Amino acid sequence: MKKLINAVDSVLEESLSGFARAHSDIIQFNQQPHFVSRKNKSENKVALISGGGAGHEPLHTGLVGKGMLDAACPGQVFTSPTPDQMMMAAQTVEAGAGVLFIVKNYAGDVMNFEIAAEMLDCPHETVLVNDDVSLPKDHSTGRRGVAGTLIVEKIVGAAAEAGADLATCKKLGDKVVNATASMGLALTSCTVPALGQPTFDITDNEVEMGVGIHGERGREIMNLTTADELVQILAKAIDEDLQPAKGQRVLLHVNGFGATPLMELYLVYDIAAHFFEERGIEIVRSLVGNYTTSLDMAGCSITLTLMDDEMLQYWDAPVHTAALRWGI
Amino acid sequence: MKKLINAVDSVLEESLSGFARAHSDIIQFNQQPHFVSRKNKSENKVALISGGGAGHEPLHTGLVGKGMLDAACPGQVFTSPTPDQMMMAAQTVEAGAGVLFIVKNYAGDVMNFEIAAEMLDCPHETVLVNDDVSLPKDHSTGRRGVAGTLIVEKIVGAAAEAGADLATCKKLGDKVVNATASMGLALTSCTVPALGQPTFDITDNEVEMGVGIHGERGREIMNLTTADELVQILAKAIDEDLQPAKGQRVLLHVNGFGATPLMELYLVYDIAAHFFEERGIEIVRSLVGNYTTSLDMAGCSITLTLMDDEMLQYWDAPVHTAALRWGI
Amino acid sequence: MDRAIGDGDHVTNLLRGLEALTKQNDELIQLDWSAAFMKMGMTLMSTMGGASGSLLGSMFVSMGKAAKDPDMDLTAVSTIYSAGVESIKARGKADIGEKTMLDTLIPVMQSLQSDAEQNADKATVLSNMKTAATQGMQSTKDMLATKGRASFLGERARGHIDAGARTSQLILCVIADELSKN
Amino acid sequence: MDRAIGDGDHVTNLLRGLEALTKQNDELIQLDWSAAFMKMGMTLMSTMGGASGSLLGSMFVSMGKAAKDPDMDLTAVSTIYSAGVESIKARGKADIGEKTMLDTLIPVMQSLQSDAEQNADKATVLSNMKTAATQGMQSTKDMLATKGRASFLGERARGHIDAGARTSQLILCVIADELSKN
Ligand SMILES: Nc1ncnc2c1ncn2[C@@H]1O[C@H](COP(=O)(O)OP(=O)(O)O)[C@@H](O)[C@H]1O
Ligand SMILES: Nc1ncnc2c1ncn2[C@@H]1O[C@H](COP(=O)(O)OP(=O)(O)O)[C@@H](O)[C@H]1O
Ligand SMILES: [Mg+2]
Ligand SMILES: [Mg+2]
Ligand SMILES: [Mg+2]
Ligand SMILES: [Mg+2]
Repeated sequence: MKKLINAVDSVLEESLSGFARAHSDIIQFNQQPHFVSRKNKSENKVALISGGGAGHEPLHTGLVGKGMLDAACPGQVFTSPTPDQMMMAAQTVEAGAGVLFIVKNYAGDVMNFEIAAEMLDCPHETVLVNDDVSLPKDHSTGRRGVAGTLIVEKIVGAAAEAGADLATCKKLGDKVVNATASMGLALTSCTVPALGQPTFDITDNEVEMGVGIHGERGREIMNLTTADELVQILAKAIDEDLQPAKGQRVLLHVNGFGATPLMELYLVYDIAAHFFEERGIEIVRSLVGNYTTSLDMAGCSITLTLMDDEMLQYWDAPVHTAALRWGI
Repeated sequence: MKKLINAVDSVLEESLSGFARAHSDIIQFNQQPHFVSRKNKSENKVALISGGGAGHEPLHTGLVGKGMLDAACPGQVFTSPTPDQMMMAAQTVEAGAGVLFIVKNYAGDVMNFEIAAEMLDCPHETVLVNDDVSLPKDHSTGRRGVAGTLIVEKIVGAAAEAGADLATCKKLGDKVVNATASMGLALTSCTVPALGQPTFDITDNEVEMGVGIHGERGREIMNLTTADELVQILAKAIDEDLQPAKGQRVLLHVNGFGATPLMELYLVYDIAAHFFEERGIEIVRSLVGNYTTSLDMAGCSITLTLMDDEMLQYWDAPVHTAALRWGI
Repeated sequence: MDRAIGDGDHVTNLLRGLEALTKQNDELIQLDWSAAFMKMGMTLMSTMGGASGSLLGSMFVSMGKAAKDPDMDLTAVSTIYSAGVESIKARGKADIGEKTMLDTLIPVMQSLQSDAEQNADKATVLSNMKTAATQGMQSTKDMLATKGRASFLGERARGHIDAGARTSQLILCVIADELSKN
Repeated sequence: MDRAIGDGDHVTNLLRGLEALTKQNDELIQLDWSAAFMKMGMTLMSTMGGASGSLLGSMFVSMGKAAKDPDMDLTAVSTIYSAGVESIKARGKADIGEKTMLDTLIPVMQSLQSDAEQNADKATVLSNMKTAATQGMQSTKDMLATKGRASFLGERARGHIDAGARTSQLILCVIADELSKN
């Protein structure tokens, strides 16, 4: 394992400390239990809280700030955070309008957030993100939440900032989830510090197709082929799932898993954009970069969100976080 | 070689095409010869042009836009662009106030920009960036230009946007260069598509210390040790070179080379920030992320810029590019 | 251990939890069964994380709630343990046969319940418990997973023992071995 | 070829340039020496990129400027070639002994110049040219680099032949072999 770290046990702590220092203008970091929250609390705003295992940076800590999350609870690497983190975060950022939890659909995340929610004595709702179409809709645990989470957080974050109440935020969150589909592939595994070796083995001419974001294996192993062919598989799965109508406006998000250079991500974007435009779909917004990562995994995912006027307006609204910023 | 590409020969073309599509709101892409330029030309503004081999994305194409570059000329991967690119870019973006070339100090870049400049018949100046302190100041070709380039482009870009004339921009550029020092290390090599294999071999417990950004070997091979020790070496070299006074305000930039996750970069930031703060230096601005990359190389560099009021004001000025955006 | 069909963190999560418990050893010894289970549950819940953290945390909290009697006979142990297992089933919306820790925990629950009814002697109870745990653990090998991360792998999960089932079996066997010593 | 001490793109750059020249073959044949060199220079300059692109581009442009005479005797060739090499020295601010292509190109220049003075026969000229190129190329092996990317490596560059010196030698030897055929 080759990593810029001091010790396996202190990676998370030291990294969060650096994050807190580098962005002390917009966030603050609570040491015990761990959570990152917005520096300037606005009264009477629905408080948005997300979280999950670390190792997906900038998700979620890098998305805390004006117009997006109020707090993020990072667990250990790829390990769901614990209920006390969400409880404390909620108590800190709740501002009289209730709490909205945005949870990626994984057993661990769901259960830990659930326990926190049960103990909370203010109004709260949960939006469950399950955008990964590599799994069938009727999968026994439901589909995983992956790169679409950022889009949910941005759009609902803007609504909360604009004064939407808890029920409205919850409804909007569910709408975005239903309008969003993602699928990813991996060229390499990632190496979890505590494990010290790649999570899975993969040969030089194999691709893991339909992967999640925790270094777990994908739906199937395929032969490494051209970007054209690989991206078509992702795009087709998304297209079949969302079945966008001709003329439908969409947001196209090409996400890198951490070790794939922008050069390749833009090449992937080109293929995906071409695919959807050929079907008469109108790409009105784009986001290309490493946003929902799996440590040092090479690979990418494609996310499509069917946009309407409301969602577009909230997507465009000002945001000021470590990883996403415009209009401010 | 595991990459999301179609063919070695078309990577650059297809990637630029995707970039152009994804950011068509702010840039346009000229196919023959290659250059990316700002969509909205403002009259009577010094035109800033940079360029260099591709593979460092988001540098430089991702830094074209309001408040920063007017054009960027990407060469083949790690290969200096050709003079006709800079000539055509200059003719396209020149707006009555002359052209400022921002050139990283590499023989190929310097000579190709030089040839372009000689052929140009409008007023022009060149700022040569040579911030890499892994080489001695009196090195026979001068020091390399690395991650500090972004800082030069941001600050001078804001000055040009604010109406500074060519001589002022040139002088400011030189001032930023003199106030900036960088040094980097690599944990892995990168793989240039045309080469199909890593540029250098490195074992699991080696670090290349003092690397440039083209996958070339560094100053020396060291044993892989803790992040603390490695970052100290980088920080010390920078500190000795710039010799900042106590109370000096600085911008601290931790740059990833493409395959190093944010988790590690923030950990590196923590160590570096601690190092400089202990010496009484005041970190007033920070930038952490993969900005000046070497394709899929793992590793990082640290850049320090000694800031004054003028530089701070220009750093904070609005910018709207693909990779750097605030205030707009 | 969950590298093959999980995300590779299960053992680390568990060790982090056990380490935290070890640190509280002196405190825990002072408490009655109910309070001790409660505290252990809260500690596991707030140190482990992951699916197993919430599940084992819930298990011990529920065991604490069920442990009203200071007297710990076999029936009491069986009742308390069953309450713990039921809380995992409820929290995880899972049951036997889904390739999870429940495939170890439920057979042990059944073994304890029937041994309590039959008033079996200690050696028999402990031996039955180990057999149930080990068979249960092994049964996960050929299962398709329908809960937890392994469920994402479909057929690819077959042939691997579930990490949670394996660690539960290990812990239960260690407990049985310890109890058989005195 | 410049993988060991450069950034590994030199051969690719050169091939891209040569391919572009090959495409213009029909056009180039129509031109006089001066115009042909000029055009070749511009083509190399705008297709190769890198240090070698600007240098070889400059070389051919300068050779075009120097090739005024349609008559190509040895003296003319030597003069034209020398003008090309001088332009590389000027553009690259480099000279012999810096571990660059100049370590091949300059010895060949000297060999041509002295053979032109002595009015050597064709076979001698070509053989001297090959020897000079090859010895020059080989001399880079033990040099420290003071120009180009290899200069960043300090002592680590020693023991490796410079890529530009090697390709220049190859090209010059191929030219010599071709010329000796007719
Ligand atoms: N819904 C569930 N019900 C019961 N047990 C579960 C459930 N989901 C996961 N598990 C158990 O948890 C184990 C994984 O724990 P761990 O690795 O700590 O969590 P995570 O899956 O979040 O990484 C699995 O091996 C399985 O035994
Ligand atoms: N200043 C210089 N003068 C003469 N030759 C040089 C100079 N700099 C580099 N070279 C030659 O160029 C070669 C490298 O060419 P190439 O790989 O195409 O360019 P780059 O160094 O930009 O990657 C070197 O091997 C060396 O022979
Ligand atoms: Mg986990
Ligand atoms: Mg090069
Ligand atoms: Mg796990
Ligand atoms: Mg080279």
